[in-house]
Amino acid sequence: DDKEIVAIYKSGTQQYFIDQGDGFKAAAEELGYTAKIINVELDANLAISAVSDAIASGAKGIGLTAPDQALGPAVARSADEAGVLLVATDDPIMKEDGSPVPFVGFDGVAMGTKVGERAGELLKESGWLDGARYGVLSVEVQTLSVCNDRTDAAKEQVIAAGASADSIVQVSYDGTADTSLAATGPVLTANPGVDKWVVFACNDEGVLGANNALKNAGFNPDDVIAVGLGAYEACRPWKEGIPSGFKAALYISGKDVGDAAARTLINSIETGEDLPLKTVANTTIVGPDNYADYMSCD
Amino acid sequence: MSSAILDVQGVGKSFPGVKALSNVSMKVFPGEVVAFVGENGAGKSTFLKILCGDYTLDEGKVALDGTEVSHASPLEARNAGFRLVRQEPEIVPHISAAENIFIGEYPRRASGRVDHAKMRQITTEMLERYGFVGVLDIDALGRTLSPAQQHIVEILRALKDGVKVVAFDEPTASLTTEEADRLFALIRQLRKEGLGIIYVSHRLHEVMEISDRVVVLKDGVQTGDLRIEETTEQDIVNLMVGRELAHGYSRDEVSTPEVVLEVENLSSRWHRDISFQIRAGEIVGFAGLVGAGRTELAKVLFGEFEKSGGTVKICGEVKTIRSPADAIAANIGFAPENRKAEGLILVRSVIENASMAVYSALARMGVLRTSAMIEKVSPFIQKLEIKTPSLEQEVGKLSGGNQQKVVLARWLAAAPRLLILDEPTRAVDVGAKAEIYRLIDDLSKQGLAIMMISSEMPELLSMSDRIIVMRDGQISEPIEKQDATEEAIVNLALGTKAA
Amino acid sequence: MSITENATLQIASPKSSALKRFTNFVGAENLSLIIALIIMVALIATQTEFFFSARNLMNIGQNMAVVGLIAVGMTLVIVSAGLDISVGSIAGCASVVCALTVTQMGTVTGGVFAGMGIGIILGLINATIISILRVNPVVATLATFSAFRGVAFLIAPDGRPVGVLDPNLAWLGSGRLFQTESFPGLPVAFLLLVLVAVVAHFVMTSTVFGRSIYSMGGNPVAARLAGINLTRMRYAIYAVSGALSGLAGVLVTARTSSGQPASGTQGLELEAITAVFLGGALMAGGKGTIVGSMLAVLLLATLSNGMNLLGIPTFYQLVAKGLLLVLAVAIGQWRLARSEKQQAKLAAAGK
Amino acid sequence: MSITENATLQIASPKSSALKRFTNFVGAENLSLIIALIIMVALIATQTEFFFSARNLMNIGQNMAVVGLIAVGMTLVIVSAGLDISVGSIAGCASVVCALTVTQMGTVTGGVFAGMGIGIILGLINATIISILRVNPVVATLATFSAFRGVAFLIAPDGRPVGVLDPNLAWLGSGRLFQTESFPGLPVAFLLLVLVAVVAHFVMTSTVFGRSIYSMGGNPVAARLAGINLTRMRYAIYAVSGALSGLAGVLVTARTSSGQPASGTQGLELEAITAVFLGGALMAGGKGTIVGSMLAVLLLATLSNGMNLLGIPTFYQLVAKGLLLVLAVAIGQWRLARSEKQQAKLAAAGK
Ligand SMILES: Nc1ncnc2c1ncn2[C@@H]1O[C@H](COP(=O)(O)OP(=O)(O)OP(=O)(O)O)[C@@H](O)[C@H]1O
Ligand SMILES: Nc1ncnc2c1ncn2[C@@H]1O[C@H](COP(=O)(O)OP(=O)(O)OP(=O)(O)O)[C@@H](O)[C@H]1O
Ligand SMILES: O[C@@H]1[C@@H](O)[C@@H](O)CO[C@H]1O
Ligand SMILES: [Mg+2]
Ligand SMILES: [Mg+2]
Repeated sequence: DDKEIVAIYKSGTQQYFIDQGDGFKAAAEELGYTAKIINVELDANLAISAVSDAIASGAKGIGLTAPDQALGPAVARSADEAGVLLVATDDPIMKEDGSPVPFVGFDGVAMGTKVGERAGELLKESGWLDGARYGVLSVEVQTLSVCNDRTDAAKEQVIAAGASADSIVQVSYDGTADTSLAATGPVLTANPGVDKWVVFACNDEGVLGANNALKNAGFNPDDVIAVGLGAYEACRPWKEGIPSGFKAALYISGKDVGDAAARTLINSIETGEDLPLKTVANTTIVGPDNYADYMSCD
Repeated sequence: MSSAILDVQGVGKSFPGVKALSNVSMKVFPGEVVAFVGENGAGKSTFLKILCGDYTLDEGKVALDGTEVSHASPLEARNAGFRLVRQEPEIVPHISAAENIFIGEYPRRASGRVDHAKMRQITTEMLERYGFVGVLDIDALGRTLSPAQQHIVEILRALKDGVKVVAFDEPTASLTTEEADRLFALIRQLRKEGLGIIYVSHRLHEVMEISDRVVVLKDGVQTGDLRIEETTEQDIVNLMVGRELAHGYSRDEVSTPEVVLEVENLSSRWHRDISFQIRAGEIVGFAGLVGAGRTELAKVLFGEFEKSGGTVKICGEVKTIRSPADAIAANIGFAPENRKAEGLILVRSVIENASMAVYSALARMGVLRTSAMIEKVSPFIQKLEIKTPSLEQEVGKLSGGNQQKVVLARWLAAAPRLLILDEPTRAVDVGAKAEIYRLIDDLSKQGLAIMMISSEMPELLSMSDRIIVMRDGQISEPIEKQDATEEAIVNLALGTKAA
Repeated sequence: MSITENATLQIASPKSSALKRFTNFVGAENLSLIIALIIMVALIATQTEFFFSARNLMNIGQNMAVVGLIAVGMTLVIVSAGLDISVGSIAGCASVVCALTVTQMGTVTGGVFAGMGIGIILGLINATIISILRVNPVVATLATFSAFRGVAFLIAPDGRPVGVLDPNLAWLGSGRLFQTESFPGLPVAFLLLVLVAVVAHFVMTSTVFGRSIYSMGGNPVAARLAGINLTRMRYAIYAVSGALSGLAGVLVTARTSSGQPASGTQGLELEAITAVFLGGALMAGGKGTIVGSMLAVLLLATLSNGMNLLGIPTFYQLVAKGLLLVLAVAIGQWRLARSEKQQAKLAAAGK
Repeated sequence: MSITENATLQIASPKSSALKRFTNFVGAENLSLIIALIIMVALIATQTEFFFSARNLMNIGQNMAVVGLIAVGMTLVIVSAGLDISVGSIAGCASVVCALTVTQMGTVTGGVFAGMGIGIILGLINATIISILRVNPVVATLATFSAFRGVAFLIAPDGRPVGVLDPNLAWLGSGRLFQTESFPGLPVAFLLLVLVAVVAHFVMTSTVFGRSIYSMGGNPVAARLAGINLTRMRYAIYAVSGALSGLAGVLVTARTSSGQPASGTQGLELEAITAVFLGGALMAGGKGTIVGSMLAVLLLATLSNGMNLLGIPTFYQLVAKGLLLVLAVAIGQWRLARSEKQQAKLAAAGK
């Protein structure tokens, strides 16, 4: 049938993208369209295949979170050639000529900036800046450019808030909680002088792993300022009322991003209007007190 | 006389824990067959492997046709004209027999393509020339070849162009008498063509029959180099073993009325309507030509192959045997003929290989102590004089004959009610053979029923209480010991009328 | 089944019917892959009219090129009783090197050769570790799987993907040949794969090098004693695998218009290994065909395309892929068992 | 002279030195792993004083538990000449099942057993595919690698990680035993691994089951003809591998306080396979030891810990890991060649 749109996600087995897919589908169905979701598991080559499969299946519009922003020109070209509408979700991409592909969501630099700002504020409030022996754990997926964008921006903000550049320690993991936990342990050991830590990462999993490592090393939750990215792991101890390192998290509503992406696409398909260049979805910093206003936690 | 085609001077070789060869020298002249004999583990195969570039020598030198060869690689040895027909044929499983013969040296077309047609043509010609017509399907895959067919492939591989000296390492071990005769004709033909031939065998009558000269090895040291006319089998044995051996073996009949194995109307993919009995204490010999179906019969009885009809009773009880495990549970043991493929775990130790079949019997609640394993099998290892630097040695590193003895040790130790032995003394030296006969005899005295498949006529005649001859999947009436003659057996095997 | 048999069969009976010749070419064992493919295509096509569109078929062809190239090289490696787990990492290095060459020197041909060149070098490193340091192929290429991936990131400035916008390079990844009004054309990447596969099929069936791979894989001792230089063979085989992984990396660059150190070349090893074994190769070596491997690549590519067309959710896709793999091999085993039983019956009926 | 007497002599002499007994236990082949470990530890320890801190050592122990458990099972599988690529996916299923059991039924013991139980069931499925459908182990477990991962997501409500904040479960993942003022205690997860490894070592060396694994791996035909039921063995072996992968999945849940369908259990197969081969197993089967595999796991865990301590960036970590793998095996090969040469020289000299 003619009324079909497709969403392609770089990491479709992650909770965040499952949410996004749900939002995308629900909005499409509401507007009388069918929607398909394709997961490419962080594989740029598969992403190209997925785009061409989507086009071949008769899709009129595609939403794409690319595993890699360098894919922009290749993807934009195929979509243009086939006359299919394309929006980038989460991670912005560019066309060959350098112009942006219409974007829905909240980009990585902005996410990192918000996380870093909040971490900076909490750091200032904590009073650690006045002579406490604190450190900053930046938990990074160094092999993923979209992740480096986030942690780089966060580091910048924390420094802007007054943290010394020396206090920042980089920890590398692969995006999962388990490797973050394993990698953070030795870093804590290597910094025995530090008794208070600020933590951020590329995603909530990274922060969760670091928190567990801190707990294992005997750190009190009070000595940890961890700011999550995603909030889906951060909200769990909040919901249970258990003290944890998580003091705040950037909540990005995957559902909202998916919903907005579908609506934007369908609107342009129906009206023939150009896609809006930028549709910013609902994102906000949440904490133990207010998370429930924005999200359910399960 | 012309000069030596092969001249070996002072060759030595050691392995961890074993000095396999020291200071061995020998010459082979064109048109001469030199036999190379010695006990299991004496160093015969090692010597040949050095000549063919498989092992490097520690000391000494080798000259072929007057030029010294460094034997740095198999390719060099091949090109120099030395060829080995190995004791264990090395076959590539998933390519055709013809291609197996040509690996490494394919005929090519002008375009560089492998010329499959020419390969088949040359193979067919060679089969004709060397008298193997109809014995080998040149298109059959390597893995489907019988031991005898594998040997033919090895032989043809060796005889391809440029051969000057060819060595046969126990070539008759997997052949029946008929096949062996064909091989002798071949060797005589090669001798006429002026090749130098080295012949390794434990069958001394063959040595006497085919060779011009005999070189004897004992524990890696050369103990004799004699013209065949000037020696006797007994002399050779003396040089090999260092003591006198009784000639042949005779045993007293010990069979009792108790029937251990009763086969009734058994049929299978290979067999039709086979019925026979073996009583406790009885040794029943099975004779036949290659392809007669003896090995298959053993495997059907042992549950490795399916039977399509008939019953098998053990000690009067009908047994359903669907797998070797069932067979062992029914108190049957089976020492297969093909030790490398079916008998041994080459990468495991002597002690493990010898005790495998008695694991459950030795274990208490599944727990197995090494000491119990040693206690159980080391008597057999000692009686069979298995030459190994330690019980922990990988079986694959033993000499061929010693490997065979390990398989036997396993089943002698298991002492089941019915023991099936398929070519039990294949590749075993004369001294050890006598010892094996004595052990088999002992077992029969303890009341075991023994089914002994053998292609060695003297062995069948001296060991069996009765002999059954197989032909084309069917069996003859048993021949009682007193009526058994070589001629009678051959006639039944070939299907020719007895005189 | 080994191609020798096919070859000899062909020689033996030249007047075999077209069907028989097809069966011979494909190999009896691979028929099960074709059966599985037919079943699958039938299932997909009843669900969506788009499957048989020319565009979609071209699509499948294009999407299978990267894995296909690697699977060709992997077939040589596995038949020789080796394994190459580093292929994806080699592709990553090649992808980056190609992108850098094209952006910095402006030459697409140079980029292609640089990619294949680095592939060959890395392949030779694998062979050296296996032959000279005597490390077994699994450990050796697990080691370089990690090391080469690291190298790919180190070559890429800041470890980031290197964008390349050269249209000629892009043509390699997504261009079409023989395009007309009514015909969408044949994907260049697919034609490249077909070319490589045909050459490789010829090499494996009809050259001394290819036949020697079967020998060394089937029985290294026999091969060595017949004078085949196993070390030299290994160098050649891993160099070919490296070169084709390199070419696959070049295609990744061409398709994604960026040099991808890892994303885009990840998981290729498992995909290629899956295809080669599904295509009938043996873990022990000595067996396997290019035709089989390519059929398997086609089967996997069709499955993934079909599931994307039908919008099957990831979780079910994973399960379906598993089922297909088991099914395809099980059909083959079942056919084999049946034919063996029949032969046995024939033999029993009257020799 | 029969050399057998030496053998009996050797085994009879009980007064071997402590060093010799250690070498015997570790196995001559594995000494190279210990050498590599010592070199590496020396290198790390000169760069950071923290390496030898009790806390850091405990950390290494804790981090190796997940891979270690899987490597124990994988050792059995590989020695039997099989392969199990599905272990990570099994762990994923078990992680989710454990988390669901704990959250919904409130029983941690139940969760542990449920995790291991699902592991056993999935292991039995692997064995069935291999034995009954006669699919080779690589393809079979590549298939279930995919299928079980799908199942893990399907079990998890909406495919999401299942949070569990039960402190008893957490204790399993990060708790300590024998903790005192001055001693940071021994990690529970590490003790669990040690316990499992010791039992497995005993099973492999001293039980009929273990010995039969070596036999069937070395030559399945000979093993069958010696009365070993290969099918039953395979069921048992894959069930053990499944159970231990399940237990590893339980640990993942305990460590991350959530049931992880994929994250945290991905890539475990390659890691475990690496360890087992590094520990001296043969691709062809019949060889390999628990001690070797555990040393290899320790080596890999120490490397990764050391590099994190030193703050080495990912890209260099990847390269270093590759180099370590090659080095460790190459040392072993070099020692083997040297000792064989020496022993041969001794023999030549007349011992
Ligand atoms: N690769 C090897 N590694 C270690 N020892 C070996 C190796 N090959 C042979 N040996 C040892 O060298 C000695 C000579 O063995 P060889 O195979 O030459 O004996 P043989 O005379 O051919 O005996 P058989 O009649 O049993 O075949 C034996 O003790 C054997 O165990
Ligand atoms: N005409 C034949 N020529 C050569 N080999 C054959 C022939 N027929 C069958 N074979 C194969 O030879 C092998 C040996 O045959 P089989 O085991 O039946 O004979 P056998 O009586 O046990 O003889 P032996 O064990 O002494 O070789 C079998 O694997 C069989 O497939
Ligand atoms: O991958 C991340 C995910 O982990 C979440 O943090 C939101 O943004 C996505 O891009
Ligand atoms: Mg020998
Ligand atoms: Mg036989």
